[in-house]
Amino acid sequence: MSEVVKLQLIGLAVVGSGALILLLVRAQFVRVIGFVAIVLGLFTLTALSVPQMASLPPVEEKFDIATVKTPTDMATIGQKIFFSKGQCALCHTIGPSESARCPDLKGIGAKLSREFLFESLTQPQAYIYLDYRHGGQPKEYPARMPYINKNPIGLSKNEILSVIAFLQQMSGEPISVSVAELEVPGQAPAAPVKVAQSGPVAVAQAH
Amino acid sequence: MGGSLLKPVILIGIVYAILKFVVPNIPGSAPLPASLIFLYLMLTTSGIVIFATLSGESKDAFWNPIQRFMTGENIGGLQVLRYGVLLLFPLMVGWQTYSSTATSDAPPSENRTIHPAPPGEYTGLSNPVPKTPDTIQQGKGFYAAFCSPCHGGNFDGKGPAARGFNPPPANFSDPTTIAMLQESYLFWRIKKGGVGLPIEGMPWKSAMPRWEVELPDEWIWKIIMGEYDGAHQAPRTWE
Amino acid sequence: MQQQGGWFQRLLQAGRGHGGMFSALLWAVGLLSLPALAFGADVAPAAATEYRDIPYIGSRNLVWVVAQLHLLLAGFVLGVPIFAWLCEVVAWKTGEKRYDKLAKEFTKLLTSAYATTALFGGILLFLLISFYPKLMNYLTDIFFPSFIVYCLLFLVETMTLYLYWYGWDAMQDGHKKTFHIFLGFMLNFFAFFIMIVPNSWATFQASPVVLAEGSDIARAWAATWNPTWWPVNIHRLIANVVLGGYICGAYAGIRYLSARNAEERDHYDWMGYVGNFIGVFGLLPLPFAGYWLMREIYQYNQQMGITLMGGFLSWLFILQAMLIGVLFLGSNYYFWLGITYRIPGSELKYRKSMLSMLIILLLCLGVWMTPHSLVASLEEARKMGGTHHPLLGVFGVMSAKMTVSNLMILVTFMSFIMYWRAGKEETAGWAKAAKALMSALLVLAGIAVVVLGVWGYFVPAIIRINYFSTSQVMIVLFVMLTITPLTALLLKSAKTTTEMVWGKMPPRAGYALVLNAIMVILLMTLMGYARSSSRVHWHVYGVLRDSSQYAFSPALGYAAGIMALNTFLFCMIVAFIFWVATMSDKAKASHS
Amino acid sequence: MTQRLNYIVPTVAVGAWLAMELLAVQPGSAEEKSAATVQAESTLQSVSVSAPMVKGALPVDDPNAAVWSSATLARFPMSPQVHWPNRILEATVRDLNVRALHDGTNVAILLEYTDPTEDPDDAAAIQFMVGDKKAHFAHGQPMAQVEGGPVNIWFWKNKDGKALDMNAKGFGTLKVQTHQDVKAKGAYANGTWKVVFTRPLSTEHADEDTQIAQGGFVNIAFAVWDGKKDASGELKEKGSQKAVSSWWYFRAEAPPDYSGYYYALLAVGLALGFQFVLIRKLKKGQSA
Repeated sequence: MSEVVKLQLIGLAVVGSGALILLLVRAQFVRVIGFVAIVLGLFTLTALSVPQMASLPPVEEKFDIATVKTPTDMATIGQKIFFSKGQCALCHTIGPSESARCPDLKGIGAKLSREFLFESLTQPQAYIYLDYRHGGQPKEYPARMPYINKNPIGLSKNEILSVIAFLQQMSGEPISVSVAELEVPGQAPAAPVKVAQSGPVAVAQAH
Repeated sequence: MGGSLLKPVILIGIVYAILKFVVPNIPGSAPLPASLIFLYLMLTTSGIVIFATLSGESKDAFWNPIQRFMTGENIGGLQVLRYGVLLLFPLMVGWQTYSSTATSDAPPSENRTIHPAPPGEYTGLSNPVPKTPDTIQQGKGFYAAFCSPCHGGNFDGKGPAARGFNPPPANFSDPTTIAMLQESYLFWRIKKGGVGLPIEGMPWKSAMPRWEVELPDEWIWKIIMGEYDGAHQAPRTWE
Repeated sequence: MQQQGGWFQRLLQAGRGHGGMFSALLWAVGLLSLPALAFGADVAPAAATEYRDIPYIGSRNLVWVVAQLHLLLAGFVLGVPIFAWLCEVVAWKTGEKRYDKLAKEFTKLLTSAYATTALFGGILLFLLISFYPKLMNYLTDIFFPSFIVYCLLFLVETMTLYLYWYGWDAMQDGHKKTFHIFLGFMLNFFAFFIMIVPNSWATFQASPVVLAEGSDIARAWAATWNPTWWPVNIHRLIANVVLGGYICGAYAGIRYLSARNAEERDHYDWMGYVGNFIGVFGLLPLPFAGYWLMREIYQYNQQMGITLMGGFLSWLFILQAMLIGVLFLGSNYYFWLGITYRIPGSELKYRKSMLSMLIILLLCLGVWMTPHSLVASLEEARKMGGTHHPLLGVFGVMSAKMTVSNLMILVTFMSFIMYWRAGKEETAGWAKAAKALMSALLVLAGIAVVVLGVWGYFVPAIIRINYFSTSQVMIVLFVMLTITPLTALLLKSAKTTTEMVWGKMPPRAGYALVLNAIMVILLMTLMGYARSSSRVHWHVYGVLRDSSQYAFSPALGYAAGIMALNTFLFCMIVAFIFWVATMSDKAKASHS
Repeated sequence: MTQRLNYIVPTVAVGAWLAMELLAVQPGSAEEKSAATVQAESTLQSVSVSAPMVKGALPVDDPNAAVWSSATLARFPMSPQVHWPNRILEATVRDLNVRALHDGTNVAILLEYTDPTEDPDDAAAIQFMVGDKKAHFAHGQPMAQVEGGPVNIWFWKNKDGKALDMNAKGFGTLKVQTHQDVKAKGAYANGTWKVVFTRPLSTEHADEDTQIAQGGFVNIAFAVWDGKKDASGELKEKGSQKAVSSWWYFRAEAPPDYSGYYYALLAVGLALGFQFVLIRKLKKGQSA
């Protein structure tokens, strides 16, 4: 007997007992309970007669360096991170949108160098931003952007590089991040990435 | 007596006849599934009951004949009919029970969600390819090469290769398909294909290829533009 | 409707009547989270327990039931003061003592209702800490400051309640009464904040925002001000009024059914009338608030929007349509019964208009309940060329649903006005012109709504959503906002031709009231499931993943079973509260 | 008396609702079945294959046996395989007629289709899902969000003259089983192939072979290759280039089951009791 049939039987039993109460009992309060039982039973039976679908959680994806062969693979991972763990999409959109709370990132990979992107993610206060929320005169404002490499988001360097790869791909740019830059876990990190220390001097490249 | 009872019965009969025989014969229509007919009949019945019980008099006019009929008092020649009904009701309940416990002849019904929710990483994308007559034309070319065998040269889902597939290929000229979706949704569906659907989309039945193994993203974006243009639809936008 | 959204929102609705216990729990949560803070600073927590479970029932089912009961009770204790205060104001303004008596009768329930809500809040808190430590740590880390605010609010609210209830008889005259009314207002004012603070925890789970660096307060504030917070606040506020009104109606219905003498029959008949009136009053704008919430969800994250409306939850909205449909039918039915039974000789006069309203309601309901993807056997689906019907499929999309729900609201509003005016005759000289204007407005509004709805099929979705749907809502709101004061003005000078007769309603009216209350409660449990499942496998959408064995969302039939169970348990608890609160009255009555 | 009614109206409403609810839970199927069988054969489009139980031997080796006509004809449209590269856009076979029989231990399935030429490379196959997991109809391709299972393929080729029992879980993973349970026999006449596949209803390898329980529906799909060679000597259809069908249903009809009658009897009893009490109440109400 499937679960649905079991639940249907329970529903029918509830409705039946409600009907019995209405037929046989005269105490008003009990009759109301019988009436309620019928209504609830019918509701359950109706819900059981529509398509039954449970929503299963998708398989949890892990960043596994061994499976990354090409920059496109990185971009695919970066896409997932952008929209989930990285929380980028909580504010940013790709393409114009009413609900955007932060700058639109469409074409960002073409406008900005990868070094600048990396710096924006890891040192958001390093370069003074314009508060895009205000109309009229641009106003200098501390960045609302959180540190992506620190808690609570805390992306690893590999993950940040993948996100950059994704942003470049989404802008129709060739991906300039290479698979070789990824750190293999367990090994000591390679020489610190130059860009991460290059200080707040990166400038947007106009395209 | 029958007057006030006869009317509701006739009304339900008329509604049923319209749903069963008239609506399917309107041009462009099709027979209604049993579930829908049942729903409309339920609504009609509850309407009748509500209206009949609005006041004391109308309720009595509605109910008294039923009660008289059921108790069999002073109904004269209808006594036979009464026994018939009293016999028929348990038999019908029995028949229903039998047919619901017996193994069904009909295969399990299908309730595929046609447009399930896309994975989060696709909802925020926008088309990176500029929309020019040139790119649209390219998109139409790709469409003709890769998509039209199933979705049809007229974007109506009636391509030569479509006939064996269930669910049938989407009809893009239908305003309830791509016109209700964003470009990013199509990008997901084309890129990941039928096997990329979540469980409510029944991925095991879809013949849609996973185009990411054959086409670059840029082509897919162009196909999307060509598809909307060719089907005379516009993507859903939010700004 | 109210939703059982995140676990957390109910967390600190705990101890509503017991500030002490509550703050102790709060500190316990705070302390529990400290180690997490320390760990969180540099490394991931070392294999801390993320979930616990209990055998047989399952942790999720238990939390589900307790949380839903707590939320329903919370809705009840927030709805009743609004209801009571409204009645008190009516009594104060019109001088009708029976409204004051009604208000007091319901305020009496509050103390025991608060205690019960607190009890369930406490149980829920313990369950959550035990079953979901990971999630609790995460949320405590973010919302720590708002816990304190909640605490303080709680103390103020409790004090106000005591003053309001115990000062009722002492503050009956003159300025004292004014002050009492003010107290009632403050009671609801604080209650509103008590509702919206936990709402922020729940809405954050559904629509989190990025938390940048900053002080604890800044972070908590940023998380509080999330995109769906205000839509949910407004939606719940209105829904609480509806719940309060319909529960009052159901209580009156049951007492009416078991009334032993004419006096009781009169009183409870009238009480049912007031309850239904206030319930419908709240019900009319509720769909608009729901629409706003849905829109914000779509804007926040389309994926969530599609999951709800077109994805695996789409069938839920057919059930919702059914419940709302029954609620609308039930409310109108009660109005119509009221007209024919309470106003002698009015039956024939209104029978025709009732019939036409009923037909419109049923047609609308038919459209609303027609799904886009139908339940069909393979054979039927093949005949239709897919799971949507080529002709009736057009009823399945948003444009049609918006149109019919607006029409249903208009029709119900008409019933409302009709009932209001029944048995009275306008004497003002401009009455005729005003009546003509009102009917013209109603008809024009109806036509405009239908035209916009049909036109909506031929324009891009964004224009439909941004302009057509909003216009429909505006039209209906405009009609309600013009006709209501106009009618009030008309009736001020009207003379009553037929006195209302109380206590003559047939018992089926009592059952209709009970049915309506059940529908409202079921709707709240249903939408609670919707909100919870729209987050699919996330505790905090897109941020904190649910990795427990209960990360899946159960199918509708199973969920409906639990919803029905919750509804039943809630009804029993409320019945118990009423029984306890009225025990002393009965004792008094039997002594005298 | 009017007060009586308040007891009774809800009761009757409930009775009616209950009956309708039963209807809704299980829509009557008899009507659909008869409608399907009266359709002309050329336009017939089926959704399932039903194998009636026969007494006596199954016509395992004889595609032309008279007993086949006792099985209902099912007809399925075919499409060229487009799902995976090396697709073709046109296939020779456009429709497939299917009949099936079983005798309680073995099942026999007859495929029948028009093919203008008889070639050594003509081939046909039947595909099933294995176990509870859903499998994609194209060789059990892996699915992104659903954990799929393997498919079980029964394959027959003209020149081999026998069947192969195989498994696959995605293109390129086809594997011949170590235990072969399927037999097949083809016969060509008048431009029509008739191929009979036979296998025991259940086998000992539930993780590789589909298990056919009597009375239950299993998913079934078909594939046909036209082994004709074109001008350059290349096979017209081979490998993934073939005519395919979607998933449909297959059922081996169960022997008559009488438990339904007992339930029905019980229900009739309950309904009679309900009626009795109701009418008694009504009568009492009237006299009171």
